[in-house]
Amino acid sequence: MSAQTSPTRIPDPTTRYRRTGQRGVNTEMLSWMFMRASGALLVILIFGHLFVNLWLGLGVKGIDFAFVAGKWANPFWQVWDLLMLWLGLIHGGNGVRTIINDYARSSTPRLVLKGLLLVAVVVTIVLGTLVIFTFNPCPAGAEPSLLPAVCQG
Amino acid sequence: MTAVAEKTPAPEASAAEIPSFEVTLRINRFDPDSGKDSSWEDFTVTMHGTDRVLDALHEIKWHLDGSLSFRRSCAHGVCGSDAMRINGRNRLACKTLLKDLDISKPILVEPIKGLPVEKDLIVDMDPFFESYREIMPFLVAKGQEPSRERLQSAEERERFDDTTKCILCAACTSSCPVFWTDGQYFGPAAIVNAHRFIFDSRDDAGEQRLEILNSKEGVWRCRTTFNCSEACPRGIQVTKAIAEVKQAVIRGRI
Amino acid sequence: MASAQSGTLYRGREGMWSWVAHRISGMLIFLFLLVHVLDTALVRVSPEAYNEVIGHYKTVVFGLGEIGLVGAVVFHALNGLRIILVDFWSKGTKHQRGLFWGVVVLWVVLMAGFLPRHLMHMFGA
Amino acid sequence: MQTHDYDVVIVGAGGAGMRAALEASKRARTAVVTKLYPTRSHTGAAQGGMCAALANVEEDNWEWHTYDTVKGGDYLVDQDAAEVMAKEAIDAVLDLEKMGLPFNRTPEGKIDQRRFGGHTREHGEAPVRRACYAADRTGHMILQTLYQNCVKQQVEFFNEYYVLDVLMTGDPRTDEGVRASGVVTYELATGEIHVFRAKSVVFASGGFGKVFKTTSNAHTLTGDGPAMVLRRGIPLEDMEFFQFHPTGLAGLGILLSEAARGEGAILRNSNMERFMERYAPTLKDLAPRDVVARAMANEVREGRGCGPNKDYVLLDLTHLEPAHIDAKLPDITEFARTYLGVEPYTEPVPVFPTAHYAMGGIPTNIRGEVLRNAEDVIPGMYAAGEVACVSVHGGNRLGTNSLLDINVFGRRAGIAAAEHAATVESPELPEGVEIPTVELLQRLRDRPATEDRVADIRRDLQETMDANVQVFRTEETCRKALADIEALKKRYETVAVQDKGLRYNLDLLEAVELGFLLDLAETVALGALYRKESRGGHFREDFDKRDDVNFLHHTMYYRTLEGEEGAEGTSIRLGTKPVVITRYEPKERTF
Ligand SMILES: Cc1cc2nc3c(=O)[nH]c(=O)nc-3n(C[C@H](O)[C@H](O)[C@H](O)COP(=O)(O)OP(=O)(O)OC[C@H]3O[C@@H](n4cnc5c(N)ncnc54)[C@H](O)[C@@H]3O)c2cc1C
Ligand code: HEM
Ligand code: SF4
Ligand code: F3S
Ligand code: FES
Repeated sequence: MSAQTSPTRIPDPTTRYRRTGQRGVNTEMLSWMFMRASGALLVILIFGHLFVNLWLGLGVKGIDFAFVAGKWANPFWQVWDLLMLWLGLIHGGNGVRTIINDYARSSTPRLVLKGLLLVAVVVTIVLGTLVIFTFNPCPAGAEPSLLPAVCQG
Repeated sequence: MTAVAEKTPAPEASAAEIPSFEVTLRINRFDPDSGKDSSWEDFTVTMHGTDRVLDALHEIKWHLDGSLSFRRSCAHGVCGSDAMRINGRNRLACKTLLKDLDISKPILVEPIKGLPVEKDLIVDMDPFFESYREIMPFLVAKGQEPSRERLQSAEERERFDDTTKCILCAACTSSCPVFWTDGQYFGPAAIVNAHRFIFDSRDDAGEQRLEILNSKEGVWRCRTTFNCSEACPRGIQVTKAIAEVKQAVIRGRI
Repeated sequence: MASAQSGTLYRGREGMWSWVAHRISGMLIFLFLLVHVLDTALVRVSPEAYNEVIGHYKTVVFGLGEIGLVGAVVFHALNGLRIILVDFWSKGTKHQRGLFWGVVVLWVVLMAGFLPRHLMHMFGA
Repeated sequence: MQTHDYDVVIVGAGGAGMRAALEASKRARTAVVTKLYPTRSHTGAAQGGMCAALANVEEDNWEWHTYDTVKGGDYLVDQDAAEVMAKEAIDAVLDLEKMGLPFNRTPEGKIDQRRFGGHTREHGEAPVRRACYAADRTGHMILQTLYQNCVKQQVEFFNEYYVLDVLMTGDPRTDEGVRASGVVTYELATGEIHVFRAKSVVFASGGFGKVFKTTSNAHTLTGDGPAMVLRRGIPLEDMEFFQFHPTGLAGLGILLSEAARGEGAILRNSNMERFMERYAPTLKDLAPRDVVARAMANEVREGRGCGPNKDYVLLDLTHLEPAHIDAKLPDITEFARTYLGVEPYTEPVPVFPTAHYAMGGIPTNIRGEVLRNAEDVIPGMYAAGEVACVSVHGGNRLGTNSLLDINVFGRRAGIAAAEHAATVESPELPEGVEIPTVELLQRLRDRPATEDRVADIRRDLQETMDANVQVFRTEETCRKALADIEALKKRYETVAVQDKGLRYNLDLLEAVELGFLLDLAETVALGALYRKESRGGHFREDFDKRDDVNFLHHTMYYRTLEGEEGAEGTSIRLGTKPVVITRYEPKERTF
């Protein structure tokens, strides 16, 4: 190392450190912030979701097509579930990314796993979003007893 | 192998006639030249009241098996040579009194985790010091050098007092689960030493250090598992220091 | 090449174990969420299809699994809040251990509230 | 074997070594060779402070500091050196501050100062606040700060390399033209031998407290430096002067800094009497260390010791505010808690003198150049720090003067070594310079297994030294020690090491270190026998007065030449060197 440092002149030590090459906002920091922000929001979303679905009314026994359709007839619940879907999956996906980074030591499995993760997250988000928005609570030809009350109107 | 040795009475310490007792150390031995993986070996020695794990290791090395290798120097917790895993936790052997351990069972002694083991309890410290060097662990003061000392109020001095205590023993870094799986992580000790300068009112390179620690292998890897804080033999609030660095990065960036 | 791999588990304390639990619970919820979105997507196929799949949720096995899931979510959520406090509250690091036990207590309380009702729903009328 | 070529090689990376490295590496190609990672050096254990007449909190000047140093050293101090040190102290402290050392501060933001034993105003009138400090880990902060600056300057370190031999172009006892040419080292990780060729060699390898049993010194302070130069024909100086620090934790030797007394702690005997009032009416508990240590030993001897065996006295901090103790003395109170289970807020701490500091060592002049006799230097050979004898500490070092010494003379030696290197060609290194070292190691490795152990010989050595040449010495005890050492040397001739491997063979190195310890112990006992007076840290019960007529000189120890006869059947010839006296004529010490 001393080959390039001439003995009598010591280079400015602060110029040696360029490991990051990154200035300003950094994805790791954003991801860290996001985990916390989304986590805080998810508490409300998920607890609300669990409360309505598992606590009120008949609990898990009461969940059926009619129940879901009834909820999504209301834009409030549409937005609620949409947010939960996006935040939950991105939060969870990002969390699993960290886990993969931690345990997959060599780069090939790391890439493969992260690829799989990305596909799973994207597919699930797209699918879920489509379902929420293109959902028809009163599909034609369905057995009427299975449909929510709104369809009778 | 089990071996037993008698020890001549230890230096008389303060209290009354000190009772002696038998204690077994189960040590994780490793010699790369043997071609064998590491294995456990038991040693039973007779020790006394105020003896520490280091004294027991010495007793073994001096009277039972000279090939047992470990680092040590000061023997009172200030030089940072002898961090090791004792009963599953990182401690300094010279600061761990035998009487504070459960001696009815063998005491497990292993090298610290996450750094390459060189022999027995000795690990390669180079990766550790490499990370330390990368956070610019020195004062960088711009501007005219004053003729007398730089002034600093007692409060400003107090701001980073805790992190000046670090003896670079690596007990923290090698207790960190993130570091075990990702040796690229700077690790708590490097962050502690960055903290010591970032919060020094005389220093002008805080920005740059924050930038270094804002990298992929920087502070964001810390998952607040607190192993480091529990392990630090100097009682440094390591996780707190890391949290303060995180806050500083956020405040400086947004 | 010989290696020095064998060794004991590190004996961490509240901080480390809560992290382990947080990680496991997060992973669990994530996997469940993937499945959950898929099954909910069946509402787009037909009410019958959805009802049939969701019917499984009403069996005892799933009912018990649901308890585990809710337990995991509640722990992950509470501990997530603890982590946020540790990160952003200046005294958070000092009280992390207390916060952890707070999480445990709250978890027990919430689960104690949820369990009877859930079991009632499951086995009740 | 590998060879390396440098301008300057520094042996040791404690305070002195790294301070020298900071200077030398700016001026010449420099390597620091150290048997420990730099931050493990024992400088880090120093607690109390580093003194300089900054006058930040009260009136002070370097002349008073010089006077205290000379008087504290019982007039054996070379006064030119003491003047240099006291004058340069101020810049030494300021330099460290600029390098980043976090000193404690006054309300105005200046470096704070506190009292320390033997430091006075107006030539002994009253204690003065002269010690600059960083809580009770001043040495730790100095060591860290110097290491940090070495990182900044990209100083080249060879960590865990043991220097085992010093190379010169001739024999310093007989060759006028002798000069330094390098060192032979042993790499701990691999067992490989590395020869360093160098134009200048700086010894900064610290003390040798491990010749004693109860000591504040690290396991690694085995005096390798002085012993190996002695074997090569370089003299040693004043080895009989060893400082016993009054307040070691009883039975363990772990140091409780004098800063405790500086902050108001009081020594008490079994009657809870503040006995120092009898021995030193003015300075009381803050009298120089030799005086306090002897007073303590005397209390115990006269039956006023405490504890079941009446073998220690008490250091009382209970009248101090816990908050004050926490702010000023956090570490040492923790030592008492951890190692003795005593709570210093409420209980007095058991203490007894502990072997602490070697005043003697490798003789140098004020530029750090090593002497080969009372006058001539060995070009290219330097020493600084505890390993050296400049002599600024004379018969007894004042507290806080050592951290000062390592900075002032470390710096001077570093500069001188680099400047010397710039003026000379690289020395010749003949083939086979490593052979004596290789053979030494080989012998220890190859010997057939024995019943005897290195550790047992070392323990016996330390016990005889503690029993015979500690605080109190007599002709009889010194002879006893010499005879014991002689016998131990015999045993050492046949002892074998168990570990025959190459990697991290500390078993082997402990054996080598024991050889060094035996040689040094012999010089200590021999010097103690020959100095028939009491001065500073050397106290002869059979000659309990200072004798300026016969003994106002330094003692020099020379390894005998082939066929030459040594003193008392040893292979040491004793000589003298005059004391440099400039402004303070010797007078009786009272405190
Ligand atoms: C407990 C304690 C408290 C003290 N408190 C104070 C105080 O408050 N104020 C004060 O002024 N003084 C104090 N002192 C004294 C002072 O700390 C020491 O005298 C001083 O630090 C010595 O520094 P050094 O650089 O000479 O040696 P050290 O710091 O001991 O360094 C020696 C170096 O030499 C290396 N070395 C040794 N042998 C070899 C070899 N064979 N090959 C290669 N390298 C080798 C070691 O690796 C080490 O790096 C105290 C001492 C002790 C023990
Ligand atoms: C209910 C509210 C939630 C909160 C408050 C929350 C909070 C957090 C926080 C703060 C982290 C970051 C931990 C760290 O950086 O150390 C995190 C990690 C994680 N979360 Fe959540 N989370 C919640 C819901 C979820 C959900 C629904 C999922 C799954 C889809 C999930 C999966 C994960 C995963 C996999 C991690 C990574 C764990 C790790 O790195 O060890 N979380 N959570
Ligand atoms: S922070 Fe504590 S545990 Fe970590 S290296 Fe420093 S002293 Fe050791
Ligand atoms: S152990 Fe590791 S995860 Fe953070 S709190 Fe300490 S650095
Ligand atoms: S030997 Fe120095 S810290 Fe334990």
